[in-house]
Amino acid sequence: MNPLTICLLISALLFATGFAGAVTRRHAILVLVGIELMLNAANLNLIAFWRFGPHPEALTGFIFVLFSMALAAAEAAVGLSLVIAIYRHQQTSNLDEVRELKG
Amino acid sequence: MSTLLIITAVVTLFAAVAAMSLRNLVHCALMLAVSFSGVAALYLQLNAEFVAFTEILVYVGAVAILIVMAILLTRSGESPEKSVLTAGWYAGVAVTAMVFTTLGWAILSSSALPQTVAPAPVVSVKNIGDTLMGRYVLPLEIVGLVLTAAMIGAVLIAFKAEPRDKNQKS
Amino acid sequence: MNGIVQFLWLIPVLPLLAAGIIAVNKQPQRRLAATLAIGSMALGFLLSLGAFSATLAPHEGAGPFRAVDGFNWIQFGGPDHWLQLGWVLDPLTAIMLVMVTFVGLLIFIFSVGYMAQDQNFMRFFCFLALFAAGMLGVVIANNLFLFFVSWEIVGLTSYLLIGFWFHKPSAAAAAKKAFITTRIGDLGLLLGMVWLYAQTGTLNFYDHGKGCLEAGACMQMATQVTLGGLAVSTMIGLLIFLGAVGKSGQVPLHVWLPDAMEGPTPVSALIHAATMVAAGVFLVARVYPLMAAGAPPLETGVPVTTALTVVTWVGAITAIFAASIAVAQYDIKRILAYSTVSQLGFMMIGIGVGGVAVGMFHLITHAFFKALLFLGSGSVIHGCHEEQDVRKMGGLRKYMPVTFVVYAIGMLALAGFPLFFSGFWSKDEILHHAHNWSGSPIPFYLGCAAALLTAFYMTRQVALVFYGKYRGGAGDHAPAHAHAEAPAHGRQPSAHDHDLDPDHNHGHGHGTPHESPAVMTVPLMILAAFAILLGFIGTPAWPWFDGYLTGEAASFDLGKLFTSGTVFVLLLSSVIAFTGLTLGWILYGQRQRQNAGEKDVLEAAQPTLFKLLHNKYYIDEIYELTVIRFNAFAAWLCDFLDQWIFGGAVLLVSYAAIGGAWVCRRTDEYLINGGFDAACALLRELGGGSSKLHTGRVQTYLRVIGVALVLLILFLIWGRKA
Amino acid sequence: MFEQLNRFFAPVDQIFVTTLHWLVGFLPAAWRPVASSMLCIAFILMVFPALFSIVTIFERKGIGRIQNRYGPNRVGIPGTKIRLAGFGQFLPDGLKMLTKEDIVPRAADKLVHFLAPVVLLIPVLLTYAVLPFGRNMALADYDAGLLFFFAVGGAVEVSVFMAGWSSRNKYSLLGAMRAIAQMLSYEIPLILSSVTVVMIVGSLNLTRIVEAQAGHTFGLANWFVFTPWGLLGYLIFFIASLAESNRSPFDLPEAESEIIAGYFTEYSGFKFALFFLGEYLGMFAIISLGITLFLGGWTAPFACLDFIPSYLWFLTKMLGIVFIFIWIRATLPRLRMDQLMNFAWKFMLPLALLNVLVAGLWHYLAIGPLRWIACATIIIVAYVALGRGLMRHQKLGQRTYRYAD
Repeated sequence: MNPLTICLLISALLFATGFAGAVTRRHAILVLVGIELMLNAANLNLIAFWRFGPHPEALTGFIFVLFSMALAAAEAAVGLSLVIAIYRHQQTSNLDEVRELKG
Repeated sequence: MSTLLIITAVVTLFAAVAAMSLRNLVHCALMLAVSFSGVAALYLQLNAEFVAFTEILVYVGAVAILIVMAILLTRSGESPEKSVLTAGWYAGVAVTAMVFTTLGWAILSSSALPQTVAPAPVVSVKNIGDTLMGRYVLPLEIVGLVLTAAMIGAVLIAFKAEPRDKNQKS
Repeated sequence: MNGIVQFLWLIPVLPLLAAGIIAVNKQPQRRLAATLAIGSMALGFLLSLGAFSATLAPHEGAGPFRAVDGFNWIQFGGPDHWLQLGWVLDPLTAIMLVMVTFVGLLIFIFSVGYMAQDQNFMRFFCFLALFAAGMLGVVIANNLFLFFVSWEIVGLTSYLLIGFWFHKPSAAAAAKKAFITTRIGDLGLLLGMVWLYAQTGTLNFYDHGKGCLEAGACMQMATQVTLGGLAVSTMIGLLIFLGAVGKSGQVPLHVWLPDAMEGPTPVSALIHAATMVAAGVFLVARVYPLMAAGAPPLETGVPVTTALTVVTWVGAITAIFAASIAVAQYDIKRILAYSTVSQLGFMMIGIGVGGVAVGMFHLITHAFFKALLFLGSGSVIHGCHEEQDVRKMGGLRKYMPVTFVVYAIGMLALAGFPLFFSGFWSKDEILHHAHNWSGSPIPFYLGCAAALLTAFYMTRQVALVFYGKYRGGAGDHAPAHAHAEAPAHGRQPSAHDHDLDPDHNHGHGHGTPHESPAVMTVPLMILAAFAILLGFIGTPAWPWFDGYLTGEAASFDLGKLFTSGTVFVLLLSSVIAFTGLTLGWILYGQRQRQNAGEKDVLEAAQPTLFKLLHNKYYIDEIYELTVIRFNAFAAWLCDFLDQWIFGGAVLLVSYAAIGGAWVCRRTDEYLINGGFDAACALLRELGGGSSKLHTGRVQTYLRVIGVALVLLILFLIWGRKA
Repeated sequence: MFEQLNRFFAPVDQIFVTTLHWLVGFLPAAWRPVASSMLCIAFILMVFPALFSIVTIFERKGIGRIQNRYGPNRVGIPGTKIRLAGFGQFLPDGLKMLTKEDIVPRAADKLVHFLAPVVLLIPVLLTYAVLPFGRNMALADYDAGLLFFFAVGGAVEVSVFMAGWSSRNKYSLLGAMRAIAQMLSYEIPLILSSVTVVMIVGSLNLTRIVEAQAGHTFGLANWFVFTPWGLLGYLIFFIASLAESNRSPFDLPEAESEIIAGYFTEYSGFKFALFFLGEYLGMFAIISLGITLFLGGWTAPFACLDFIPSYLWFLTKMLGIVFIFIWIRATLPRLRMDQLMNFAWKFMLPLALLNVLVAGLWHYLAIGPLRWIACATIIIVAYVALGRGLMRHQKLGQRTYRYAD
């Protein structure tokens, strides 16, 4: 069990928890939290491969994680504002009720 | 090194599971912050120092606060509802199980993983700066653009709609 | 000198103008029409005399007097391509002008009396004037094109005049027959004209050296050899001769001339005796240089070419053929018609063997005495109340003494009574040249036989008509209105016979024949005088006529009469004449026929031969069987083809199109539309089904993504392994 | 003549470092790094709380003096009559804090309420790891030291929120929201102004930044503050740091007059003391960062004064700025929330961005008067224009009240 597989397993576990939360929790914000966790898992994976990969000096994984973090932040911002907008529109953020497809 | 790694991993995973399963949303958010710092710690152990600090700055500093703000704005902090899970959560769990088994199986069975443990790469901030500004200057600009757009978009979407005519009390 | 030539065109234009005015005129002013027609002919006659005197005057240059004038009419093709119309004045033209105008004038005067009772007096004179214009146009034409145009006008007017009493079916049929047969001949003339133009590039006869009849062009054409080894000039000459055959009624195309007697008698006289039929001979005379082109060196003074030999042979055959038929005819006008055909044959022989002068001399003399005979028969018919069958006449001497005398003179001239009558001299010339002809002696023998027969049937006719007792008015007056017109067809009197026909309303007047009025007898006397005097201008002793035409001076020398060649022929022809006359008198003069129904003498002797001759060798029936039948068959064939083959094909195509359209519609409607509808329905179903997938529950989407992720990973791993 | 002085005082300068090495020498090699960091941590934990206590008294006497009164002058050395002009006041204060009853509101979220002060102290103390107090006296000299400082500094807001929210008190929640809003909006100018320094130095490592400011021109140390963009940068940094540490004109969160004590109203006793300590340690950290970035860290202002030990310079500069903080707290009135926000977003942020531009320009222009003139004019023009922009809407119109519906 070299450290790389350990890290991969950890990120897989993290990804699984994030996915489980996103898929089962009723509340909209928790779905977003789940997504954030999944993103983190992915970043962790990247850094693991960067660290244990053949060419760490190329910094590709490293830079990739930086960009993904920036995008994750942007995504979180937009997602949460959407949730807020939905809440104001329908007075609930319970995903089971937010099913209206009409505009 | 692997024992410290495992400890932080356990802490992070525990925090993540807590974040997903707690009834009170604010607690979830806080546990999320904890899991983010756990991940940062993992990064430190993987010698990705800069990424760890960024992780703290971005996730713990900003995203956690953002989520907490969102929770407060949607007034869902106080009232824990009846059932935490959506209807048909069992399907979700099944899919998660499927996903996890596949991932696990993929990791364990894959032969392409590099077996040798490479020496810790020394990463200097100048080095990062050069690559960012050198090979990845275009993505950097684009990320800048995306962030601005996201900021403006978020504000617009979440903006409280102006009352149409002034005299109508909102 | 050529002053008169410039006004030569006036001669045909005057009658044309007269015809136009008469035609346009609405009210039937008979006096105006008559004066106009006769006036224009008189003026034409004076101008012709002027022209004649111009040709007589001494002129510079060798050869006969010739003056040409003309103008460019139509421009076609390039700038220098002009269709020129022009007229020429030379001895040939001058003679014909004088003859046509003089005879025409006399006949116009005669027909004023003859047609007095007719309702369509105006129309008759309009056609006559038009005919005169056409005939004069033919005579003066220096251009084959103008010649052809006038030639067609003449053909048209002959149709109109023959069918003048168009209410009579036989007249209409005869007119149509005449027109069609002459058209066949004209086809040859047209082809000849076109070919001539192609060869020489110009249709002018005489054009200061460039004309097609001038030496240069003729030699050029003579040298070129066409298919069958014949020279081009010969071929063109024969084609043009075909036109002449049609118009002058030579053997193959002569059938229309006897039937043309349906027209009023002056018409027959003018057109079918003197002028029109002569036009064919005039054409051959005019085109003589072309026909004679390429002849071997002249040792006998008369060129012998294939074209001229053909002309001679056709003439000879026609002469003997027509003469034999004339013997067995009963209708007075029909006998004269066949005699005209035979005499035209003689003219053709004349030109063929003796050149232009001989042929023309006989033409001129024949014009006078044949006109005389026709007008005489006209006054006889007029007198006998429109009776034309010689078997119902007889003994008219007593009733019409003037007509008898004049008719006798004409008969003697035609028969060729020696020394005094013109017929003798002109026929002698022809026989003399035929005798010396280097071609072959047969035409000479045929000529003699024809002359004998001519003399025989003329005496038969005179005997039957003027001697014995009057057989008309008693016998077969079967139906009240029966007017015995043209007994040959046994025509039933048509029920709607209205009284337009002058002969008819005269019939039931008074029974006995009577002498014609002065307006009819005076022209007869003038003609009789000329019938006698004209002969002397062409006698061998003083061949003025021949010299005039060829341009040399002619000296009076009785000695020439007695040279060996001429004396023999003179004696021979007078012997022939006498035998013909005596035979005729013996058979018909002494044993007078008692009544109309009696069998003819010859018929008694040779019934089959007589029947054959009487029925004109059944030529009409033969034509009926061959040409007409073939024509009918061709028409039927075309109709059949058109209706069944082409019609069928069109029908087939249309059915195919309709069928194709039907198939297209069916496929379009069921196959394509149906197919599309089914496809659309399927799509709609699919759409409906897939829309159910979108529940709007975000989590379901995430789950689907999860499953997709799993599948992707599995696919990647297994993909690599496989 | 100065070299001998320097050489004489050099050991004094490095006294702490040598003692550290001397102490660590006793331990086996494997343990050395851990031991040395442990020792440094212990040293920091001793020095700065002590400094905290002195500064509290210093502040109360300063404000008193400014408000024309004495300030605490009764308590000297306890148990004795010596008054020490009141500088012993921190002992009874501390004692009071510890012995006070620790009240926890019934509706409060017990765990979060308890954890709030702890979560506050952890990041603040972490920031001290990176600061260079003296020549090679920085605990953890990270390559991305500055980034570490800001990253950890950013985590403070979480604790503020925890405090505010967990006490289930409208005022505390309102105070927490205000504090977070203020800290967030002032964090951006703070970081942007420090970015200019990083741009010029080319490294995030704080010691390297201090070394970049070594050396003297015309006798004066070439600190960054003596350059046009440096001055503007430090001005922005100074104001932002005031706001970051919730002090003086920006102390809306615990504005006594409106929302009692802001997010730590429901705290009393030891937890309140911890909040108080946390706040002051935060202030010292942000001030020391300001010193390292703009005021040349532990370098001497004049060449001749080089011999004085580096940590002393660091200490004197820090005390000077703390005095200015106290001075501002005593004099400037408190800003309204919207004024505060306006000031941050419409004045500070544009200036900071412009400053980055000017620094860039400064970097590329050749050394000489032209560089000075160009940068100075740009900054002055921008300052005046933005100033005018801020004032344009301030029509001192009649005050209007909006009542909650």
